Amino acid sequence: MSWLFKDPVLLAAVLCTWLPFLSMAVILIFTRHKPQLSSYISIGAVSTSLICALYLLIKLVHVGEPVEYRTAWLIADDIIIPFGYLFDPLSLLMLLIVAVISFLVQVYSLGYMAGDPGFSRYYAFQSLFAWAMMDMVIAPGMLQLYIFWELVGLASYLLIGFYYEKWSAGQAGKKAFVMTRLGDIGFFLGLILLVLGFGDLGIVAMNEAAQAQAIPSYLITASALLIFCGVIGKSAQFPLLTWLPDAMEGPTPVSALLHSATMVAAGVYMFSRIFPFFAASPTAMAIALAIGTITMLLSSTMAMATYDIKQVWAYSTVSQLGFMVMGLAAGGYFAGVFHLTTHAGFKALLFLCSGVFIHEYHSNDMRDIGKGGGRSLKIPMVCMTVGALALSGVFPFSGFFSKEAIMGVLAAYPNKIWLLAGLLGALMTAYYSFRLIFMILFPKKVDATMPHDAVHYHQEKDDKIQIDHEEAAAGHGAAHGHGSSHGHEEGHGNVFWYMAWPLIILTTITLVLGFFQHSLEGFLLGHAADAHGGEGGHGAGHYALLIAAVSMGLAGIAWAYYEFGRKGASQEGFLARLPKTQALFANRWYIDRFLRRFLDRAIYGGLTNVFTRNDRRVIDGGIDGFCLFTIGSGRLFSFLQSGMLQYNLLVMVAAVGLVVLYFVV
Amino acid sequence: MMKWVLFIPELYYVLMAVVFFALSLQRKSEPRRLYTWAVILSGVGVLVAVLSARLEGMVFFDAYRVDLYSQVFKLLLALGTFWVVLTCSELEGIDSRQHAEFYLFTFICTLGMMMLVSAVELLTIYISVELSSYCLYLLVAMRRKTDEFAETGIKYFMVGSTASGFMVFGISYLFGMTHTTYVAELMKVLPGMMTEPAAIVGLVLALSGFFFKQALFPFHIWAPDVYQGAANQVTTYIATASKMAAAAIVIRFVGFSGGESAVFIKLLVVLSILSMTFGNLVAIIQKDIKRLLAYSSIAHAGYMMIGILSMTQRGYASAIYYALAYLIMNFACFMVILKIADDGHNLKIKELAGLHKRSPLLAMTLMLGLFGLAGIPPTVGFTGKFLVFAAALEQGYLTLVIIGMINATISLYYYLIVIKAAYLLEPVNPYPPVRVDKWTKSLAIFLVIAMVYVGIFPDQFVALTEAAARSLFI
Amino acid sequence: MNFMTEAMAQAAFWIVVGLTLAGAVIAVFPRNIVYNVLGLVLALTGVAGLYVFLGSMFIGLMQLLIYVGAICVAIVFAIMLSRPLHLEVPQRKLPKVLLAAMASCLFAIALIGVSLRTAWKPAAERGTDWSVATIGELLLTRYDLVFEVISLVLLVAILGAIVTAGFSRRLTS
Amino acid sequence: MNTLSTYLIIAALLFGLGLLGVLQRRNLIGMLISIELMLNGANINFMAFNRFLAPEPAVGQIITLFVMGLAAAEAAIGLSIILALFRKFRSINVERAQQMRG
Repeated sequence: MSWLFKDPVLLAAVLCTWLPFLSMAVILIFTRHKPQLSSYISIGAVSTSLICALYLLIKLVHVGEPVEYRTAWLIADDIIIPFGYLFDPLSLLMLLIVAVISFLVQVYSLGYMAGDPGFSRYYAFQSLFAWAMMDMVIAPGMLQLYIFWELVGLASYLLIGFYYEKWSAGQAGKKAFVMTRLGDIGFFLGLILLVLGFGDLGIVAMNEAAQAQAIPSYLITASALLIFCGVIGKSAQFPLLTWLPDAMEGPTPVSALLHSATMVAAGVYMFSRIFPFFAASPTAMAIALAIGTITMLLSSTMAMATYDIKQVWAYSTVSQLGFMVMGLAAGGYFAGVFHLTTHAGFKALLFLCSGVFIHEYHSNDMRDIGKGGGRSLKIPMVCMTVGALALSGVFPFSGFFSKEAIMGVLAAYPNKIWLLAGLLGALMTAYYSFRLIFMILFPKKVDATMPHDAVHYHQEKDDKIQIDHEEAAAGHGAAHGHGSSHGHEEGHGNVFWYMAWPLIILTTITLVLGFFQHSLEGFLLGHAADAHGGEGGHGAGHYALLIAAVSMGLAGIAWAYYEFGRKGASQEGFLARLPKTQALFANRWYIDRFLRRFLDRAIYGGLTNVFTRNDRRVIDGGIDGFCLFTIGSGRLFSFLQSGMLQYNLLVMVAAVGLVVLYFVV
Repeated sequence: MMKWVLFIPELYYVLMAVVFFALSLQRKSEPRRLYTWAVILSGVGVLVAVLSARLEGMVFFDAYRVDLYSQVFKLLLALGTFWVVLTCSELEGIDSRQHAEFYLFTFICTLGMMMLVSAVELLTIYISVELSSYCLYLLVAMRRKTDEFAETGIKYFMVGSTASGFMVFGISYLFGMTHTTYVAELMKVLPGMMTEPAAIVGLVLALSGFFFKQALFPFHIWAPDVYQGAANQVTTYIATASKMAAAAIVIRFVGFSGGESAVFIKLLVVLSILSMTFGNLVAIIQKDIKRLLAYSSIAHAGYMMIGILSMTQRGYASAIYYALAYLIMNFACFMVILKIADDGHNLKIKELAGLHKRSPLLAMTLMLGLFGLAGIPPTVGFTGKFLVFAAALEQGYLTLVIIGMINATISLYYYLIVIKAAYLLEPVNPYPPVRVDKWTKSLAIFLVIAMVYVGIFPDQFVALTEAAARSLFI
Repeated sequence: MNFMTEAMAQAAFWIVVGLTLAGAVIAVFPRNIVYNVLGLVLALTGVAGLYVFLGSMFIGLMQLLIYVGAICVAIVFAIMLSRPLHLEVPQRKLPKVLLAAMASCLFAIALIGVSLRTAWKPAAERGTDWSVATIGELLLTRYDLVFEVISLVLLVAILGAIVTAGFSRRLTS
Repeated sequence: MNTLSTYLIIAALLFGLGLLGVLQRRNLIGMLISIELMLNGANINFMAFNRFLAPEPAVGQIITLFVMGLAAAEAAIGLSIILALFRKFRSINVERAQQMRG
């Protein structure tokens, strides 16, 4: 083991990626019955990971070349499949994002999941996720990436299905798993194609070879498209986008962690990971651009029609992922990654805020939350507004900068239709996010008698002290905390603040991250700038574009205000007047129904039925017949008289006979 | 002149059979003592197989070849037998008065299969197949309280006999075409004759006998019934050890064609696709977990066939690796079933509810085993599928591989049903806790480690299987 | 004279063939199991005759000994032991019989097609040693393993029959 | 005529008849009888190839011999399973069997 301690970077990397695994094992094996201890172990592991990730970032921030620790996994002499660690700006950044959000979400879960019977299990799965995600992020080879990619999917299945008592949760978990696996078929095939055609699954090698045109272009296009199928599945792109809203059946922190900030971004991450490889195939890029655009527009429309608070953010996640794919596919490496970063922050924020509302009001419906007095929960309300502003791309929140970056890339694209789509998307995004905000903020009628926990909380005495304490600790606390009167029950004093703290931290991140655009750009592109030829021009020179984008966002907000916010607004929205369109949007453009019908009819209903019927008659029939015999038919060997075995044999003989006949003729 | 050393593993199993024959003559049957003896003897059997793994040579006037290929499979067989015997501590499915015969037939069956993988002469192959089949017919028919499943034995017997009739008929055509019964000569002559109908029909008919053992569509018809109707231990044995022998002999026989006949390959492709699709689709609706695994085994025969029909060395190696993987994964699943249903009844999926509380270790073993079967990394099943698909893609069977992948996804659905039952469901009525003795515990831990280790570090195993595949055609 | 013997041989051959096929038909079609066994005996005897025509008296005798002498007797015993079996003569189901007939016809036609369409080539050097001594020698040399294994097979069969049919000493059913 | 193809055709016919029996007989012993017919078909093949094609006349005969031996073992096992089944039925269902007679 001494080799491990000789190199602090490697030590940090190993600690960073394997501690969560250790914690999962410890929780599952030893501390299943001690929920508090389990959560502390898990949080301890992930916070160590966070520290290690920070250390790695600081240590390696100025290293020019990517740092790689790897051992090759040889299947045959001519095939290299590396495993180990790869640190370059992209993976370091993503590692940090994962560590930060995992940490915050786990802390938040202390409050949100408090008292849940499966508390230990929940933290074990969280650790499993953290481990898988981090190992995926630092993978130096595509196969390692794929393996952990699947493990991430497994963790997601387990976490979505966490509320197993709910039938729909189990279904959603399965749907998510199977649907993403559907995309992974393509991914896996792409990898096999690459192994056979190129022989090296190292990411660095792949990227370099693709740029040096050492791989034939048809191979790049084919494998890039296949690999992109994986992105479609994981990042919920069209047509596999419907699993993500359903995945919201899981606990809200899970949605925040997996289904907005990290796991679903894995697809986009993978895209940017082998960006030069993709970039070597214009066809693949064009298709990715189209799919990203379709996804973004479709899911934005879906978000306009739902009243479920988590669903809105889920659709929004899908649309923002589509937006990232657009940015990347249009050639904006930095723009895509930057939006990924900022989005991770503000979308996690949005989800966690929604989680507080859901926790307090036991409802996912934003009308209920509004009526119940959601506006009185000041911290989450303000934080959520900040998040929504960021999402809408309003200055000076982080979303503004990253959206501008992508818009800039799109504007540089010769065909302006993508830019128009982007602007339309921005308008819709602002509209649906503020539709939600205004519905909670300005409910038509506050139902004060509605029984909910929050009422009790408000009457607690000691909240002021808590808040003061918090104000003293958090520099910007004054902006959010003043006069608010939320609280918590006696004895659960920490519960609310476990949930509030991560919100405040994420809000801060959302507020300041945008100003680090240039240092991030330098960091990300510094070493690869010559490779990508830079992405100069975006943001800076396009004042017209800037104004257009911001005004789109503001217009969306204003529109939402007109329909939902102003006094005496109908709160119905224009969609209510277009019932057909609303039905279309609310039913997810019937994608789900189409897929299900396709699956049900074609596969389950058709083939399985045929086989089942055959099977019943043929195989079960024997037993049925036999049971009949024992009951009353009284015929010896009646199971044979019904001819089941022989019907079976008949099929076999006929099949072989036909084959023989075929060879004769 | 005779190098008896080469024959030692088989001789050892003959010895074991003799021991149990003697024990079966005792007036009183003592299950515990028989179990101890069986465990010790079969454990030594594994050791013997390991020690003789590097032997090479020909015995019995070139009718019997000992090489890496055969020894690898012998090791797998010995291992499978040992594992199955190890789980026989509660042999409730078999009348306690017949335990000695149970072990006797099991060991003779293993012996037959060991000879099957080494035999390089058609008559020897035929006799070995029949020897093992007869033992299996008897083992299946042995189940106690068979009122519900009385016809299982006869179904197995009838289908098996018909298939073996096909096989003999096919072998007769092969004999007529090539005038020899020696595999080595057959492999020289036969590829040049693949245009003759009799040669290819003979091969297909002969293969159908082995497809029967492998439960490949359309020779699968016995599998669900037998899996469901046989005693749990016997099902385990059929699902693990006997599948190894079937894979070995199918690889050998498919190799006869030398890849000369495109039609033949097409036939195998079709069989493989049908097998996968049929197995996976029907498995979805199963309630009895053994029946579910039967359909899954049909599907897996299809996956294995993908590697075999590539007809390259890498393809055969991948199929061998897949067989190894299948042995471990499938046994892991069955071991859990055996331990939960320790009174020998047939387990329904819903009876797994809350398993993760009753026995976390078994639940984990089951989960890993099922994930392996579904081909999820980083388990050994993933590596197996990867190798098999890679071998097929190398030969350009893209459609086949895509269908295989889609099937793997479908299969995930029903594996998840089982995993969900084990991990996420709560039992309606509390089931009694599962008794897990220390042998089972250590075996479970070993299996878990093996499934992950062989999956993550397959290089040595791949090298081994490739060497074995090479020795197939020397 | 020569012509006569040849014609006689011809006639005898076809008679044997006819016996075989007729026996086979009787073994398959009648619903009474006793007729089936008699048909089987007939067919097997016919096959033994064919073996004689194929130049091997030894195998023909073995056929009579093993099949007719052992297997058929065993079957008769089984019929006796399971007495009600022959009493059952349920009606046949026409669709099943038709399907079975079609499938087996298909199979037989395919096989006949195979045997007719294949260019069977005799070996370059044909041995002429038909003696039983050679068979015995080969059994002890080249087919040594098989010879030994079949004893194991028979052992399994005997043991299995005892255990399964429930005549074991330990089983007092 | 006494040629190879005559024998092969007879063998195929026997095999086909055997198959027919296996597929349509309801009596288990009848099925077993049919399986014996199939094996005999294969045996005729071996003997015919042995007579007309093979280099060594002994090989085909030996194979035939062994197939016979195996057929005997198979019949023994099959009959014992059938008998076991029968005993089971009788022990469960004597009453019914008698009722049916009446």
